[in-house]
Amino acid sequence: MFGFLSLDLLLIAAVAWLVIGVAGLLAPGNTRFIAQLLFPVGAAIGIGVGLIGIAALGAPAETAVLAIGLPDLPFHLRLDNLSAVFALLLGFASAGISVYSAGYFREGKGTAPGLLCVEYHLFLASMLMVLLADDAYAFMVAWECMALSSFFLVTTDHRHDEIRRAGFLYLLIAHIGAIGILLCFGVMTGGAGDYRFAAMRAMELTPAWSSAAFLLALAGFGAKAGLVPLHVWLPEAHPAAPSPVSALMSGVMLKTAIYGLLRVSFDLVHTTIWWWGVVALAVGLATALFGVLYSTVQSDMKRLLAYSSIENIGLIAVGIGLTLVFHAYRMEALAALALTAVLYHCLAHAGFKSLLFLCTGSVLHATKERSLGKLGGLIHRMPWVAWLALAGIIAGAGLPPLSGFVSEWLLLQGFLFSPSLPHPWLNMIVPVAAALVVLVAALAGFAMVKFYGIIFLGQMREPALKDAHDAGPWEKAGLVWLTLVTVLLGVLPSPVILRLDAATRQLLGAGLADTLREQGWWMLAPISAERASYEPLLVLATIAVVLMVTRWLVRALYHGRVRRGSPWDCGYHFEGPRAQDTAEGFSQPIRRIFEPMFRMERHFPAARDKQPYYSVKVEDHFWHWCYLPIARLANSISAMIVALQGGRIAVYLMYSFITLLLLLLVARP
Amino acid sequence: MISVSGLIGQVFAIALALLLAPLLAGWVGQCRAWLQSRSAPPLLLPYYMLHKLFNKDVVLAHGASSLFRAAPFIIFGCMVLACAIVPTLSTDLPFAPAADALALVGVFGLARIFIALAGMDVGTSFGTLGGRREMLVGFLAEPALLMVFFTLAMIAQSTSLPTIVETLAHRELVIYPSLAFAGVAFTFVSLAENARVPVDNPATHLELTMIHEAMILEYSGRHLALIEWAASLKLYAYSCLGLALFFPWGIAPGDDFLALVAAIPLLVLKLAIGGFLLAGIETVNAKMRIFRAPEFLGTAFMLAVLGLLVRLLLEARV
Amino acid sequence: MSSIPFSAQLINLFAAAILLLGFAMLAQRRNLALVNLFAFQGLCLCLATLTTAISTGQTHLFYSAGLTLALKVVALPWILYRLVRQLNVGGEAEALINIPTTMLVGIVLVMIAFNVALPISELSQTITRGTLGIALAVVMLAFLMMITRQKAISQVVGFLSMENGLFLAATSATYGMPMVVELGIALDVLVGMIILGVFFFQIRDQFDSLDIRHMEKLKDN
Amino acid sequence: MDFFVLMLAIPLVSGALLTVVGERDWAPNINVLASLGTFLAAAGLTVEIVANGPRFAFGEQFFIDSLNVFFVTLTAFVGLTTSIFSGPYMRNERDHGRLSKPRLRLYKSMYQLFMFTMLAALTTNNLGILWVAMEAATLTTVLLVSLYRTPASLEAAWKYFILCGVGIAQALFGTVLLYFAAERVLGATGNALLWTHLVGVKAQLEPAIMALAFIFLLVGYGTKVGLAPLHNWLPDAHAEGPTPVSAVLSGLLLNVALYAILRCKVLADGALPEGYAGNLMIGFGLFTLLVAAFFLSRQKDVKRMFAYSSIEHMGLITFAFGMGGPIANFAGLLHMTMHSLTKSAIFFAVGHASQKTGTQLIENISGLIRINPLIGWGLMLGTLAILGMPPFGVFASEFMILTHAMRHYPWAIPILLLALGVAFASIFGKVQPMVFGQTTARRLPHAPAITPVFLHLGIVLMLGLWIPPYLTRWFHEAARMLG
Repeated sequence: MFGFLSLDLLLIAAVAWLVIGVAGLLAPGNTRFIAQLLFPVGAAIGIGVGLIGIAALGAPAETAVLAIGLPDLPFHLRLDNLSAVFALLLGFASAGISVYSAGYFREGKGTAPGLLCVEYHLFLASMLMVLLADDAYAFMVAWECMALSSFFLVTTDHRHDEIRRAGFLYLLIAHIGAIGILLCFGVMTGGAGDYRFAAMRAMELTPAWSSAAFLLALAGFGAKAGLVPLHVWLPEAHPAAPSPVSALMSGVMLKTAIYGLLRVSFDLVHTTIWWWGVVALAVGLATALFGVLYSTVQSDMKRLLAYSSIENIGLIAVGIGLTLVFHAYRMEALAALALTAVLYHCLAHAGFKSLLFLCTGSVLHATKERSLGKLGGLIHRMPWVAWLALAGIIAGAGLPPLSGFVSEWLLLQGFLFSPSLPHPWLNMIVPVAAALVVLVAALAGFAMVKFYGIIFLGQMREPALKDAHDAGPWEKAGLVWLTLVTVLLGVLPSPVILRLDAATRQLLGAGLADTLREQGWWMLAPISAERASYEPLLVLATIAVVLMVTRWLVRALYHGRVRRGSPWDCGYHFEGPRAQDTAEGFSQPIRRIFEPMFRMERHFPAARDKQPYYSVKVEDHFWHWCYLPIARLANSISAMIVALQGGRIAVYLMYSFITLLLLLLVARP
Repeated sequence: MISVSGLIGQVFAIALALLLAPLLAGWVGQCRAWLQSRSAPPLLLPYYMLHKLFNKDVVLAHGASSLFRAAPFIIFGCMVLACAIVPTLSTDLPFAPAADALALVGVFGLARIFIALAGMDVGTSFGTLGGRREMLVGFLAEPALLMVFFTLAMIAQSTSLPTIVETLAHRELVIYPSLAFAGVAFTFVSLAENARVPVDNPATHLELTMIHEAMILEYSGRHLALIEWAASLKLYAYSCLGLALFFPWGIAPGDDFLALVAAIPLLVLKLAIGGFLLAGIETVNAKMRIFRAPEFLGTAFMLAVLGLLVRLLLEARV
Repeated sequence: MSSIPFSAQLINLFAAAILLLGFAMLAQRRNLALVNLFAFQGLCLCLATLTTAISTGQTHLFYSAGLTLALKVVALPWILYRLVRQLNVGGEAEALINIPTTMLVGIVLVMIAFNVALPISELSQTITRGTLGIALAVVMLAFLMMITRQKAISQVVGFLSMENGLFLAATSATYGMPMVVELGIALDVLVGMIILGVFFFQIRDQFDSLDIRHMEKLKDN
Repeated sequence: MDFFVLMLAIPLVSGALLTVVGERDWAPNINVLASLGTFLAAAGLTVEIVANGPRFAFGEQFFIDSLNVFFVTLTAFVGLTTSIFSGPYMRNERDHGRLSKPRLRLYKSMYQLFMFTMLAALTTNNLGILWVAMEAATLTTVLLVSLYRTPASLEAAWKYFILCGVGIAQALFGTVLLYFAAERVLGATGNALLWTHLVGVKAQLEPAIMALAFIFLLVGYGTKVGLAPLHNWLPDAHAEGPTPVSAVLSGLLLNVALYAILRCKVLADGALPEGYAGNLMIGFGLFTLLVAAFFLSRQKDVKRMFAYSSIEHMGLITFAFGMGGPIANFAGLLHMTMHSLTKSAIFFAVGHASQKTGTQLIENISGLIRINPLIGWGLMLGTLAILGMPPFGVFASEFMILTHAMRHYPWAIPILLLALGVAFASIFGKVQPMVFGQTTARRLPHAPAITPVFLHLGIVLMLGLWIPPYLTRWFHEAARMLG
C-alpha cells in the first residue's frame, strides 16, 4: 500500500492514536470536541488497523527496529500472521467501541474528558504495540503501559472507594502477572542476555527450563486473562470501569493475554510436552466452570458479564490445552483445528462481549442502575439496545447461527478426535472434559437468559425506568457495528477461517484451508463433509424462511387479529412487578445444585417478621481460600518484621553488632 | 451435488414431520389414556386443537413485547429445521450438512432460549419461574445429550447424522454395549427435553410443578398453536432421532426411491411403538420434584459417560 | 616474650592497658568517672603511639601521637567534662543489663576478637602485630557499652572509646595511616563532638533529660 | 579554571558564604546559583572525562573515572533540582512558622557543605579521605535532619548520628585493615590507600585480611546505605527532616555510600575467591529487600513509607551488584540513577502535598488530584515509576535484574517476587487514596516548584524508552570497571 509496509502502517496507526490522545489535552474540558471529533477519528484508525490486519494475514512477516529502547536492545517489531489476527481483532472491536464512546462519554464525571481521551488512546496504542513487539523489553513496556492506562480508565470515577479498590486489585494482580511474564522471558533468553524474540526462537532449552517458561507464561498471562485463581480482579474491575472501557478490556485486552500465551507456547518455545496441555486444559476447565457458575448467580449486570468473560477465557484456555496436547504428539492437523477454535473464539468473544458491555453502558446511562434487581422491561423503552443485545446473548450462549457457536463447535470437533491420541489416560479424560465444556456452554445459556430476561423483559421493577431512553446515534452506530461483526462471524465462518489459516500454519505448520477450499464458502467442514459439517447460513436461512412462510400462511389461511388484555398468569394477574423473579431468584436452582461451589451468606425471613426480607450474598471462595489467607499471612509477617523497628537505639546497635559478629564468625572465605 | 431425489426426499421428510408430529402427540395421549384406564381422546385431537387455535384471536398481555410475538415463529422454525436434519426416511438429506449432531443440539438450544425469554417477557411470576426451570433442565440435559452423540460419533467417526445412521444401519451385527448405555441416557434426556413425566407433565397446570406450560401461559391463538405444533415437532424429532440412532434399520440409504417409500410404513410402525412405550413410561412413573431433576439428568449424564468409556475401553479396536 | 623487643613489649603493655580501661568503662556507673577513664584510655593510646614512633622512627607517628594527646586526652575530655557539669548528669549511668553480665559478655567478645584477629596478626610484619586483636576487642567492648547504656553521654563516651580502638589499630598495627587521613579523622571527631555538645543541650531542652529511653517514640510497631 | 576544582570549590565557598548571609531573602537564589554552578562544573568535568578518559587531581588524591563521574553528574543534578525545589518549600515552612531565620541559614550552608562532602567522597582516590568525607556528610546531614528541633527530629538525628557514627567507625576499621593489607604490597607510603594503586595490586592482597576488611567495610558503609538490619536510622531521619533533605538523603547519600562499597568490592573481588563479596552482597540485598517490603505495609507516615521504599531499592541494587557481570552491573548502575531521580521527585511531590494538607499522615491526605492536579499526577506517576512500571526507567533496570536473576540465581526469584509484590501492594494501596478521592488540602502562600518533579520524571521516562548512546557507553564502561 503506497510503498508502506503493513507494519509501518500499523506503527503509524499507533502513533496516530497517541496523537489523538494528546490532542485531547488541548481542550481537556471540551466534551464535544473530544467525543465527537477525536473518538470517531480513533474509530476510523481502528478500522484501518483491522483492514491492515486482514491484509497482513498470509503475507510474509515484516520486521522493523525502532530507534528507542534499551541500549543494545532497541525496540524490535514484527508483524506476522499471529499478530495480524489479533491486530484485526483489536482494530475492528475498538472501532465499534470508539464510535460508541463518542456518544457515551459525557461531562462532569470524575476524570476530565481530555485525560480520558489520553488514557483511552494510550490503551489502544499500547495494545497494538503488545502485538507488534518482537523483543522482551518492548513487549513488557507495551504490556505494562496497557495495564497502566487501563487502570486509570477503570478508576475514571475515582471518588468512590470501591472503584479505587477495584482498580488497585487490578493493577496489583496485573503487576504480579507481569513479573511472571518477565521471568518467563528471563528463562527463555537462556542467560545469554539477548532479549530479542528471534534469539529466543533460536534458543534450545532443556525440557525443565521449557516447562518453567510455559508455566510462568501460563501464570503471567493467566493473571491478565483471568484464569482461576488469578481471576479475582476481573469481576471487580469490569463493573467499576465505564462501559466502553469494560468492553475494551473484556473484548480486546484479555485477548492480548491469549496472544502472549500463544506466542510463548507455540512460537518462542520449541519443545512441547504433553502435560502442558493437560495443565492448560485443567486450568481452563476450572476457569470456565467457575466463571459460568458465578456468572449465573450475579446480581450486577456488569459483574455477570465479567464472570462470563472469565468463562470464555476458560474455554479459550481449554482450546489452547487441546492444541498443546495434539501439538505435543505432532498431530498438527488436529492441533490446527483446535487452534482455529481458539482464534475464532477470541474473535467471536471480542465481538459479542464488547457488544453486551456496551449495551449495559446504554442501560446504565438510561437508568443509572447496575443492579439487575432494579431493572426490567427495558425492551419497551430501549428497543434498539434490546434487539442488538439479543444477538449478543445468543452468541454469548454459544448458539447457532451466531459467532459463539462456531468456535464451540470447532472446539468440540477437536475433542472428538482426542481418542486418537497415543496416551490411554488422555483418551479417557479428554472426552469427559468435552462434556464439561458442553455443561459450561449450557450454563452460559442460563446466564445469558438471566441477563437478557431480567434487564430487558418482564415488567419494569422500578417506576423510574419509565423515563429510560434509547441509545443515541453514536452509541447505536457502535452497537450495530459490533452486532454486524457478531452476525458475520456467525454465518460466514469459512471465509474467516481461510484467513486465519495463515496463523495456524505459521505456528503449527498445518491449517484447515485445504479442506475448506474443497467445499463451498458457505460450508464449514474442517476435516471432510462426511465427517462433520456446519452451514450456519443455511440454518439461519431455513429458520428465516420458515418464519416468513409460516407467518404468511397463517395470515393468509386464517387472520392476523390481535387483542390486548391483562396477563392470565393462572389467575394471579393482579401481581405487580415484584412478583417476577429477581436476579437472585432466577439463579436459585444453580445455587442449590452447585451449593458447595459458592460461599453464601443468606438471610431468611422468620415466620413473624413485621418486614420480612430475604437476602443472599454470594462470595468468591477463592477470596477466602486463597487471597485472604495470603493477606493475613503477609500482615502477620509484617507485624513480626515491624518489631525490628522498635524505637530503641540500644536494640538497633545490637542488630548492627550481631550482624558484625555473625559475619566475622560465619562468613569466612 | 444435491440430487433431485434427495431434494424430493427432503421436502417429503419435512412435510411428513409436519403432518405426523401432531398425530404422534395424539397417539401418545391416547395410549396414556388407555394405560390409565381413561376414555381416550380422539387420535386427531391435536389437529382440531391447532385449527381451533389458529382461528382464535390472539390476546396479548399488556406488557408483551415484539419478542413475545416473534418467539413462536422462531421456535417453530427451529423445530422444522431440526426435523429436516434428522434422518427419518432416508439418509440422503440435502439439509443434513447444515447442522451435524452438535449443531442440532445448538438448534434445540436456540429454541429453548427463545421460549424461556418469551416466558419472561410478560413479567408474570409463572413466566419467569418457567423460564428458569426450562433453562435448568436445558443445562442439565445438553451435556448428557452431547455425550450420547459423542459415543455415537466415535463409533461412526463422524458427527454428521446421516453418516452415523448409515454406519449403524449397515454395519455387521456387532453388539455395542456402549450403545445400550447411550440409548438409556438418550431416553432420559428425551423425556426431560420434551417436558414429559417424570420431569414435567404436559397435561397439568399445577403451578408448583409445571415447566413448559408455565412459560407459555400467556400465549393464545395462533401463537399458542405454533408453540404446540413446535412442541410436537420436537417430540417427533427426538423420537425419530432415537429410532434412527438405535433402531436404524429400514432407513433408506440414498437415492433408492423404493426404499424411501418402504421406509414410511416402517417409520410409522416404529413411531407407534415408541409412542406407546413413552406413554408406558409416563404411566408407571410419577412426576418428580423439580430438584430431583438434576439427579435424574445427572444419571443420564453418568450413563452417557459410561457409554463413552465403555466404548473406549472395550470397543476401541472393534 | 624474650624474642620480642622491649619497645614492642611496651606497646603491648599499653594496648593491654587500653583494653583494661575498656573493661573499666564497661563496669563504670558514673558518668564523670567514665570521662576520666576515657581520658586515661586516650593517654595510653598516645603513649602507645609515641612508643611506636620512637621504636620505628616514623615521623608522622609523632604528629599522630601529638594529635591524640591534644584531642583525646585534652580537648574531648574537657568538652565532656564541661558538658557533664553544665548538664548536671555526673551521677549514676543506669545500665540496661547488669554489670556482671555485661562483663561476661565482654570477655566472650574479647575471645572472639582475638580469634578473628589471630590469622591476620600472624601475617603482620610489624613489631606490634598482637595489638590488632586488642584493638578489635576494644572496639567491640565500646560497642557493647553503647548498647548497654541508657544515657546519651555514656553512649557518646562509648563511641569515642570505639574511635580509640580504631586509632590503636591504625597506629600500632599499621604504623599509622597517611597523615592527611589522620588529620581528617581527627577533624571529623572534633566537629562531631562539638555538634553532639550542642545536641545535648537541645535534647535536654526538649526531653528534660539525657536519658535515651525518652527517645523511643519513632517506631513502627 | 579546572572544572574539578570549581566543582568542589563552589559548594565549599557558597556554603561558607551562606553561613553568613543565609537568612537574606535572596539567599535561596544564591543556593540555586551555587548548585547550578556546581552542576555546570560537573557537566564540564563529565564532558572532559568522556572525551579524554580518567584523570587525577591534587596529586593522586582525587581520581575521576567513568564510574564516579557518572555519580558526580547525578549528584550535582539532583542537588540543583533539590535546591530549586527547596526555595518555595522552605519559604512555606517559614511562613507556617516551623523554621526561624537562623535555621534557614543553617539549612542553606549545610546543604552546600553536604554537597561538597558528597562530591569529595565521590571523587577522592584515597579510601581514607573517602571515609572522612562520608563522616563529614553524616555530620552535615545530622544538622539538617534536626533542623526543626522538635523532639521527634532530635530523636531521629540522635539515632542517625549514633548508628551511622558506629557504622562508619566500622568502615574505618575496615579501611585500616585494607591499609594493613595494602601496606604489605605497596609499602608504608601514602599510596597504600590510593584506589588506583590498590586496584593494580588487588590480586596480591592477602585474602584473610581482605575478607575481614570487606566485612567491616560492608557493615560500615552498609549502615549508611540502609541495608537491613542496619537500616534503622533511615526511616526516622527521612521522615523527620525537611523534605528537601529527605530527597537528597534518599537520592544521593545512599548512592554515595553504595559507591563506596562498590569501590571496595572491586578490590575484594581481586583478592578473594570468586563470588565471596558478591554472595555477601546478594545476601544483604535480598534480606534488605524482603524486610523493607514488609515494613512498607505498616507505614502511616508518607515520608517514612518512601524511606522504606528507598531501603527496598537499595536492597535490590545491592543484589544486582552482588550478582556481578556486565548485565547486572549495568542494571545496578541504571537502577541507582533511576532511583535517585524518581525518589527525589517523589519526595518533592510528597513535600508539597504534606505542606498543602498540613500533615504527613497518609490517612489524612486525600484527593490531591482535585486540589492540585500537577502534584497529584506527579506523586502518582512517581509512585508508579518507583514501583517499576514501564515506560519509566526503573522498569528497565528491574527488567534486566530480574531476567538475569531468573537464569543465574533462580532460588532468589521467589524472594524477589514476594518482596516486589508486597511492596507494590503496600505502596500503591496507600498512595492511590492520597492522590484520588475527596480532598482536604489547602492553598499555599508560595506556589510549589513543580518543575523539578516533572523534570525528573521526564528524564526517567526518557531513559525508560531511550538511553542516549554516550550515556550507554559510559554506563558500559563503568559496569566493566566493576567487573
